Amino acid sequence: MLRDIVGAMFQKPITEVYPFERVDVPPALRGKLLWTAEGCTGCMLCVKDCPADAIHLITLDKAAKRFVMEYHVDRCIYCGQCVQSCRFDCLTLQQDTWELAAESQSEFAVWYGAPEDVATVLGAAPAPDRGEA
Amino acid sequence: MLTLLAMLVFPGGLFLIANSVAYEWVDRKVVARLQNRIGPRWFQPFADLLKLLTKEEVIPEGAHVAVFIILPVIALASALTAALTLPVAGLSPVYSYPGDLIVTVYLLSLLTLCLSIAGTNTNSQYGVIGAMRILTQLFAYEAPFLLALLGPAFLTGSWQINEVVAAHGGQWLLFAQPIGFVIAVLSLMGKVELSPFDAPEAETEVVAGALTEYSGRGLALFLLGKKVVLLVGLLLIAALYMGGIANPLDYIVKTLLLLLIITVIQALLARLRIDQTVGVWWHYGVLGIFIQWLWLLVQGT
Amino acid sequence: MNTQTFVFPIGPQHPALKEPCHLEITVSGEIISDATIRLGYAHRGIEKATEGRNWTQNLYLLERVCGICSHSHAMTYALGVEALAGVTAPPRAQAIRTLVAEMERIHSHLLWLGVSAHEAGFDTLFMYSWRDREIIMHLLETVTGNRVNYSVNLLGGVKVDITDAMIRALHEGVDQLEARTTHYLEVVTSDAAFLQRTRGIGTMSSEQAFSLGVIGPVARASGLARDVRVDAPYAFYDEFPVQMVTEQTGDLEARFVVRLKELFESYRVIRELIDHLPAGELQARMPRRIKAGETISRIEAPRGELFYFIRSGGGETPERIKVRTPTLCNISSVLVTMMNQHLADIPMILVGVDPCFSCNDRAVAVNDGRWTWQQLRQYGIDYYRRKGDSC
Amino acid sequence: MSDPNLKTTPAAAAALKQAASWLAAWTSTSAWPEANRLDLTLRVEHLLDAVRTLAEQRWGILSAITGLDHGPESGRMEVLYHFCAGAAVLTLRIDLARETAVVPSVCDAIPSARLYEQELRELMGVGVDGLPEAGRLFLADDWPTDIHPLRKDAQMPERKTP
Repeated sequence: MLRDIVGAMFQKPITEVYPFERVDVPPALRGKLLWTAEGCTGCMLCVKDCPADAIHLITLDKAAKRFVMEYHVDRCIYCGQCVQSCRFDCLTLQQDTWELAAESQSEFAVWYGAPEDVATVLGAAPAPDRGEA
Repeated sequence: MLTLLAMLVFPGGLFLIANSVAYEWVDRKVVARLQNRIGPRWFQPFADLLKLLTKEEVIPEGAHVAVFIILPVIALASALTAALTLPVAGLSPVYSYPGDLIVTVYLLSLLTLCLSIAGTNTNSQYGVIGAMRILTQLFAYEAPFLLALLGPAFLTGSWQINEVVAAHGGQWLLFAQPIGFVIAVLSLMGKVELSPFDAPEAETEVVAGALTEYSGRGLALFLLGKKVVLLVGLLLIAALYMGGIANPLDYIVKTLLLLLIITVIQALLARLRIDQTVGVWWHYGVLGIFIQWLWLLVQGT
Repeated sequence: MNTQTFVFPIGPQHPALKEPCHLEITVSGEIISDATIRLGYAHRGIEKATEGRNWTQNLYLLERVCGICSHSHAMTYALGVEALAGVTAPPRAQAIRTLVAEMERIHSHLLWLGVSAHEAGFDTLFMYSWRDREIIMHLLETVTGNRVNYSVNLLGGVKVDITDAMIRALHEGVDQLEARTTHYLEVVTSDAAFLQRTRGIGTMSSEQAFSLGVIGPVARASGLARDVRVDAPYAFYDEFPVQMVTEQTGDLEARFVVRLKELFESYRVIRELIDHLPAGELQARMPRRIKAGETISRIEAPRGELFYFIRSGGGETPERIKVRTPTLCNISSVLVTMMNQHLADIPMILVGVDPCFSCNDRAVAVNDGRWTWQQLRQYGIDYYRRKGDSC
Repeated sequence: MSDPNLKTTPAAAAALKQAASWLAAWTSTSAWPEANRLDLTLRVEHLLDAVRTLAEQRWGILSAITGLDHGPESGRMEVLYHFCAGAAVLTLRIDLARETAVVPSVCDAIPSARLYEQELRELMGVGVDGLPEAGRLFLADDWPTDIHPLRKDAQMPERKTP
């Protein structure tokens, strides 16, 4: 152990001083989920397989492919199962968005979809925490 | 008036407290660096102390309230009093008298006694076991500690610290009496319960030992008392074994050097079990100090 | 030392325990004369919860039985479900599973080394071994995207692929780790102060180990040759066999030595795996409904044999999943080996079997209801008031 | 009697056949459900004899005890004793009536079974004859005594909110 101790005197401390200095995150990192409406058919496989009940897909008009996705950042466990389940590549876990702390629970509810559709859904359901889609 | 100021502010009292807290930072920082970590920033020990002082103090049921409150005060006060006879900051001692060496050593032990009483007073199993261990450890290192400190005094025929120091005239006794020096340093570590002699407060066994039930002000004072005892002990050993302390520079360099030695030992060793601690002291410590004294006696005659 | 006995509680919250359990230890002075244990503080109802989720969701639920051996749980489950469905994951997927399993073993053993050094009050070894554990954590993050709960597995395969850049990083990391492990093996077998706390402490003879039914590294440290990777090779272990590491003495030192020597095996297997990674698909098609049947899936988790019994009724959800974790086998041995040892050795002996209480306890939080801070506070006050009354 | 399609290793097959021959007198049915696995169905009164025989012969270790509830409609439940020896897994299946499910404790033969049996009793509600009542092991102290969460028809108690 003496060798380590003496060696350490001539070494830079190993501690990472995040957030003052940032280290690169690996390319495989799974961050915040992103849903793109394009290609989504509303098959609901992602919602069914989500182990954490973090995503809900609200169907406004199935024929016209108008969907809104309600995503709960705080419930998501970033396992990537929804990305695997989606056959149309609508979902990605973004590698660069991973600092997701927020000060209130309401900030964790994220709505994806065309702005007017989101407005419709939010207008129709003012309660922030809806049980199901 | 001036004496009062000297006792309460500088070089006694406040200065000692600030100094010992700063030394705690040095200790923590160096250990961290030895372990390849960054360690705390300079104000962390002060912040810890201030935080503890502002926290609520919870007095456990069944504890004797007055004793519970007064013990930390006695502990800190005795540690601070012990410093009066020493050349703090390289200045001459505030209050020096024949036989003050013995008084100082016993004032330092008062903290240990207060800790053990505090442990048994709190009615917690951890506290009781911690107190038992503190006393067991006290019996292990106390006699060698006293003998190690009396070694330098023995040759001069005086038991007054500054006379002893003056009589050696700046000679570094640690080369003449190496065993005594080593034992003095190790027993100081035992006294303030530093690893590897930290069985009394081994957190993975007895949580915080005698201090388990202490919180807020009481805990702050006890911890501060330990820091002051460490500083006073360093100073005492530096004065006796490292050629006295003549000026502030001497003071800083010599005590820091000692602190560094203690820190490295701390980082290097695993905790000893209490029976092993006692074994080590009675096998090697006592034997060592006897050899040292035998040598002194031969030299003296 | 006095001969008066009293009961010394350890836990549910105690600095020696990184997870909750409750031990009541009767000591005479510093010597232990009796001990009882209470588990269940991390009981989360996982076995019951699996019955209400579909096969895919359960993969992630079971991965969270334990934070350290998360991949082992997911892999055991995935292998079991694949066996039930009659699907075999492609070779490349099996190889990647095996690779991550070995990386997880390294992570777990280094973590354990640090924790047990800390229990012995040897914080410098603790800091250093955890510093070096960061290397493997980084590699795990590079390969899987996560430091813990890697979620590598899918039913029928794996999610992540190994790239050339990862292989280079793995080679580099494993070389570093191997050098460090050699050093630690030297430290734990030669540091005099540390040996005082490990040699001859908590000894379990091979006879005792057999009757107590211990498994994993604890059994191997007592000379019992039990390793599922060798006995019943799964995933890719029949292609890349591991050598079983056993020691005879059965004390804490032997447990250190076994775990550290196992690391060298892991390094060797990882190197061979990444050099001979089979090409091909990552996932085989899995049906959503698993045909009715029962299966037993066993793998060697870092702490010992992990046992899953899975029964399907033919639907989208399992009918019964039984999880038997290695800690449940090993924990009762602690109570026996503790007898007549010093109080100061309890943490070391307890940690010596590398207990994982969240593995152990698993299964009951059902109704979803959020508590506010005020409610929690009030609950605490009421609870202790009730408790105070009954005393 | 082994299914040729199953990839049972010769060593495991030999070990399992050996065990089956010891227990033949008490076995009512046997099956080879998977590679390296043999299931023997026993009547509950023969369980202790069978377990004792395996323990005396030092055949593997008792790896787990699984309680299996077949639901209130069937009125049946099973307790499975899994023994592992190397690659071989021998399962002793005990068929029980749901309402009066009691098995004898095997702790005398295999001391390490205590935790498994306690788990079986608490979570499955199978009585274990001869196992001392020693407080709760897994469930909370204030959990109702008549609710066994792993039974199919278990009604979870309402969470008490202050």
